[in-house]
Amino acid sequence: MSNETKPQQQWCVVENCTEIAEKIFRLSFKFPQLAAAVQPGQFVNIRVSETEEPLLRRPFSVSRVEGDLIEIMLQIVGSGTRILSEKKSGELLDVLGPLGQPFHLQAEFDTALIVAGGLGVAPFPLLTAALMKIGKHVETFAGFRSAQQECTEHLENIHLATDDGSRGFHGTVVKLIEDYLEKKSTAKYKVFACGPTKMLMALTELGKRKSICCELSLEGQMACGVGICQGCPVELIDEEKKYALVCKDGPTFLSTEINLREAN
Amino acid sequence: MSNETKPQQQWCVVENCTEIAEKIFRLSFKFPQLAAAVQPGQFVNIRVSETEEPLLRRPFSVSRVEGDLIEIMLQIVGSGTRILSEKKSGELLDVLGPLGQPFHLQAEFDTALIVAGGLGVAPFPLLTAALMKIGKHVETFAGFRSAQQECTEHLENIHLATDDGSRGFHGTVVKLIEDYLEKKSTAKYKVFACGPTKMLMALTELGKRKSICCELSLEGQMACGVGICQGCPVELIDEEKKYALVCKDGPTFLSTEINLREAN
Amino acid sequence: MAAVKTSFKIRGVEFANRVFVASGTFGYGDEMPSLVDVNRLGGIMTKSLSWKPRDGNPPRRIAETTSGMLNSIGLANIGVHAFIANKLPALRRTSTKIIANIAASSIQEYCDVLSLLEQQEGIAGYEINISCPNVKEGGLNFGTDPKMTAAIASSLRKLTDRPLIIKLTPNVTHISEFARAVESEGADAVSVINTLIGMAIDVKTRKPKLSTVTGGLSGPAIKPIALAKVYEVAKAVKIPIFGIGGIADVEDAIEFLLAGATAVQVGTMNFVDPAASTKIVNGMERYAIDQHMIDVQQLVGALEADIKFSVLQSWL
Amino acid sequence: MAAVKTSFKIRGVEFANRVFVASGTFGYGDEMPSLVDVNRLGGIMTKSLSWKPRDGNPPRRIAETTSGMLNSIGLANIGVHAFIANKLPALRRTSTKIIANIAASSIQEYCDVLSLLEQQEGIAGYEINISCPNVKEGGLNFGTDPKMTAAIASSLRKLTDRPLIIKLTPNVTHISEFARAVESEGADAVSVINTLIGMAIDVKTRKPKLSTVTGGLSGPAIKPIALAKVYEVAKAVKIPIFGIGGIADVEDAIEFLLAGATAVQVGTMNFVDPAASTKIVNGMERYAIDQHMIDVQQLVGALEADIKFSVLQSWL
Ligand SMILES: Cc1cc2nc3c(=O)[nH]c(=O)nc-3n(C[C@H](O)[C@H](O)[C@H](O)COP(=O)(O)OP(=O)(O)OC[C@H]3O[C@@H](n4cnc5c(N)ncnc54)[C@H](O)[C@@H]3O)c2cc1C
Ligand SMILES: Cc1cc2nc3c(=O)[nH]c(=O)nc-3n(C[C@H](O)[C@H](O)[C@H](O)COP(=O)(O)OP(=O)(O)OC[C@H]3O[C@@H](n4cnc5c(N)ncnc54)[C@H](O)[C@@H]3O)c2cc1C
Ligand SMILES: Cc1cc2nc3c(=O)[nH]c(=O)nc-3n(C[C@H](O)[C@H](O)[C@H](O)COP(=O)(O)O)c2cc1C
Ligand SMILES: Cc1cc2nc3c(=O)[nH]c(=O)nc-3n(C[C@H](O)[C@H](O)[C@H](O)COP(=O)(O)O)c2cc1C
Ligand code: FES
Ligand code: FES
Repeated sequence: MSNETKPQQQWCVVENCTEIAEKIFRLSFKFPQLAAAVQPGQFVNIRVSETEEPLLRRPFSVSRVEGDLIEIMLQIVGSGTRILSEKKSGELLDVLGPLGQPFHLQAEFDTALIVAGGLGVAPFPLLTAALMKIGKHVETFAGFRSAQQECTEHLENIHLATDDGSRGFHGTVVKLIEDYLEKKSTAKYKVFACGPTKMLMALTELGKRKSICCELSLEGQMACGVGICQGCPVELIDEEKKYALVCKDGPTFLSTEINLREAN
Repeated sequence: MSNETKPQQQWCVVENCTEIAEKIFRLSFKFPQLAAAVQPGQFVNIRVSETEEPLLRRPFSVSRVEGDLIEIMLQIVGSGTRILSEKKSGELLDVLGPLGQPFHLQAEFDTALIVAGGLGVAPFPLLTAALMKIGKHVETFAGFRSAQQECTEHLENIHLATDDGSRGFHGTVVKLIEDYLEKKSTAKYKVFACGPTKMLMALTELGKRKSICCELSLEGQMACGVGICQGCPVELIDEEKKYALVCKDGPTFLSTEINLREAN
Repeated sequence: MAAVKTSFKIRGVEFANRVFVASGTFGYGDEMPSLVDVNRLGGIMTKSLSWKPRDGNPPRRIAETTSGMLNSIGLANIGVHAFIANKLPALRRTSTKIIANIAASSIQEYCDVLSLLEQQEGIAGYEINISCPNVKEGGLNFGTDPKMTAAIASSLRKLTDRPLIIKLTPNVTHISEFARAVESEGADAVSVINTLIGMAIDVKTRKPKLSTVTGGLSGPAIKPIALAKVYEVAKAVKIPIFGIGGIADVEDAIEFLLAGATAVQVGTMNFVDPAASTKIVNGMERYAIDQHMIDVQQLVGALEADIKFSVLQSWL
Repeated sequence: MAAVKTSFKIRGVEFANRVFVASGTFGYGDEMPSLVDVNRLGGIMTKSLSWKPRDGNPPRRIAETTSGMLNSIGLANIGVHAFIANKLPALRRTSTKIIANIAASSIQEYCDVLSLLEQQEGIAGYEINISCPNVKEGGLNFGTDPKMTAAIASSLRKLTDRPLIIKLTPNVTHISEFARAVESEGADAVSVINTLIGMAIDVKTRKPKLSTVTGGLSGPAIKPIALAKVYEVAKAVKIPIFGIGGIADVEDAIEFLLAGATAVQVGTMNFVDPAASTKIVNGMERYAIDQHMIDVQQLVGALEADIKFSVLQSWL
């Protein structure tokens, strides 16, 4: 858990903001220092409004890097994401990053199983690129409510699931990967997952049952995003220290380190 | 003081928003019922943001009517006017109007002396058109801080003053009209004025001295804009009732009715 | 829509639904008809009525603050006599229940205003604004003194059999103490909350923005505080609570019901969106139907909280 | 810039300027260096320190509200021993003054923590967080009881000659009563205000957003309330006041000075804009120069109000 690059606050020029699926947008902006330093799994904290409502910054995973450009994916769920989705090319954005601990790529595995629930796909284009670079095999399991929300660009070997069966497997992405693991068994796996807490809890169970290392990226209410406010605890299994901070010690955690609860 | 048309709340499509002078914008939107009913001196109350900051609606004089379109002029002075100035063609605007009592055009005068301080010009294009229609002569005295703020389209017989002398008369608009009144004297005048409270106080003095009827349009903090909250008092000279409400009994008042104070 | 019960009763008086408009934010109920269908409301709290008309405070009376506003209207009102003569006749013709809100500067004045209204038809009940200076006690606020608060409730209780609602001020350490005091004096309900004391300064002129220096803060900014006060009161008394403070939409209104309010009042947001209250009426019915309820009452106090109230004021 | 005096003293200790960062919003002063030039600040109030480390409350600890936020961190902190061992050495190397903020659940614990810090170099003074449950009194909040508040001030005064600042809670009827109590026990200053009790509910789950049901409200939403509290305290005591509550920019800070604060603390806005506090440092100097001042002190209490304080709580 060490993150060498100190976060910076910067006004960034919006390059582009496009709707890529229902209420899902790809937003890119220029932030060279971040583009040079960011690692897969890290996030940025963005101020969405110059007024004081909404007040707090909004955290988003860095989804891709293209030259000097940082790309995030965002889904409209409330007023902050709505305002962000309306940003136009050329507008300025107050961005803080890179934040948090990246995924750990150096562990002993040959095949990465990426599991994404909904906009949980966001960090995985960047992770996929990094994994491929170090020669890992990648299989991606992506679940969406329905085909309208599908956004799986820049991912590898995609297995799709939808809640309503409108595309791919009809059911949860956890069931999908469970079925996958039934069939094959020679590879050495590591799971990288991001999505709703319930999905992460189910994967934790699965990882335990199958003895597969799972690294989870958590979401949860934040205020500062930099480890100052103590606002984003996740319970540790370790007896010594009761809580870790999602923003500073995470958002990536091994499923075996933490006691996920619905309140996370 | 009677206003026959009941105010309506309507979502209006923005037609256009253009900067016409330094930090001064002309914003037009479609509101057919208002276009048909509004009288010179009346105003609209606009919600600038879908979030709750800024919270209150912002009042603006109706500046012109073009078919179904309502035109307002606005100057950026704070966050509300800044947000409004960024509206783009096609966006929706929550507008309430028509509000307030119009200027009284039927009084005994042949020459209207319009006096505007800064964005106090806003209501006068509409008033000028109405005055011309009923055959009145119009002379317009418009004062600005400097030439950069000049915005005098759709006005008649303009006498310009600037505080810094960058265009027209170097000094206040009150001095300008005072000089004008020195010269001529056969016409039967009525003054229509809108601008900073200090200017209106000076005109009140002038009107008293010269026995010219002055009708003033006041500005001042409002909450509801419809006479409900009692938030916008102006002191009456009349002994019986201490205060009138700027939003409902005004914004137009005869200078002889009211006791203007700097707090207005 | 499917049938869901939206009505409720206080002291035998039935209100069509749980969405009211707050005193001072809707005039006397007759000014907004072109903008709001008042017949859709659960009820209207009138502007506070005093015995004599009141001019109110000098300008400025209003200042906008972040997501809120300050007011020091000074209870400008036409007085109870003019209300009866000029406003009540028209109000009787609406189907909405009218609650007369009363303000006064002595217990006697409270009693006089209420007694006069007692003789009138068309008034469904009373809401008593106790955030008023007691002239006998050098202007000390009635509402911050539990004894005076109880005395007002008990004096008025003797004079009426109509619903008596006491509107509490949030500017006290333990609002539940005040709620308990009026409950035991026979009040039928409490309104929670009136405005919070606040202030704003114009840094250019160095003067307070309001002529009275401080004023009452309202609007969305205060909603979390109001909600905590309603929750505190709900734990302390059995009588119904009108939840008030920053309510802007149906979610806000439901938060208040869950925290223990029987009904809500929409205040400042009437200025921002005249349709706010009727939208909430519709939204509340829709929410209840979506949640398969048969009576909106099922929401009242239905908060699922798993910890004890005692940690409330601790270790913030 | 022309020379304008920005510094001021409390009990002989000189602070470079009047802009501080509030306890709990800046960690222990060592976490933000890449984002904020801490040496530009008047001082840093540390996270509240207790005798033993505290884990804090279970999630969720934070909820966003309109222009504000609720927190129920539960005073998670590393404890005074770890602070001394791991944080203080680095802090001593900054030129900014460090004020140790202390929280406790008994008077004895307050005394123990302060006594331990007394033996350390590099601490400019103490700020005492009294918004804490008194375990001896069943968890009743120290800060809402004037006697307990006075007792804390008097006990600590005996133990230190460093500046002693008592941080008052706004959740009381008359905050000035508490300010007077600590002034007469020898406190050197008061901090006004800590957070207001507030609450938010998730209408989908029907659960409180915070694990502790209620929490402390902070941010721009509370600024008008904080300003009124500072004004009330300034009328009541002569000791300096640290004005706190929703300060976002230099205008806000100046409002607090005009209302009577000697200095200000920036809290929640540090999360929103890490540069907020240093921008205010620069802006305050600029404002003083523009107003042809020689000392920022000229702003303190310089409100031009023409009416008497006595109408403060009246006729909202
Ligand atoms: C480390 C991290 C990475 C994230 N990456 C992405 C991403 O790449 N793409 C994406 O679309 N979303 C991402 N999220 C979630 C995203 O931050 C929220 O959807 C967003 O903050 C919602 O803001 P809102 O104003 O639209 O919603 P509202 O519900 O109105 O927000 C209210 C408050 O709750 C907080 N909040 C609501 N939902 C979440 C959530 N799921 N996680 C954290 N805070 C929340 C908001 O920040 C805000 O403070 C991420 C969250 C975290 C913590
Ligand atoms: C009847 C009437 C007609 C007006 N017509 C025009 C017009 O045609 N063009 C134009 O540019 N301006 C007009 N104004 C002034 C305009 O309403 C304000 O400039 C605007 O409200 C400022 O909002 P803000 O958020 O940008 O400024 P801020 O200073 O941030 O506003 C803070 C608060 O003060 C209020 N406020 C600030 N200045 C004024 C003011 N001068 N009058 C009333 N309230 C104010 C705002 O409404 C808001 O509630 C009119 C005002 C009134 C009362
Ligand atoms: C302009 C204004 C005038 C008010 N006048 C009264 C009043 O006369 N009597 C009263 O009991 N409350 C009065 N109130 C308080 C409101 O009824 C309500 O309790 C308070 O504003 C909080 O609700 P809100 O946040 O929804 O506005 C007034 C509030 C405002 C904003
Ligand atoms: C997340 C958070 C943690 C806080 N922790 C403490 C604390 O440990 N001790 C304390 O005295 N005040 C604490 N406070 C209160 C602040 O110091 C400050 O008094 C309050 O937030 C109001 O100021 P603001 O509106 O600028 O945030 C905390 C506030 C927040 C938001
Ligand atoms: S969000 Fe502040 S510590 Fe994590
Ligand atoms: S603004 Fe409400 S009465 Fe005039």
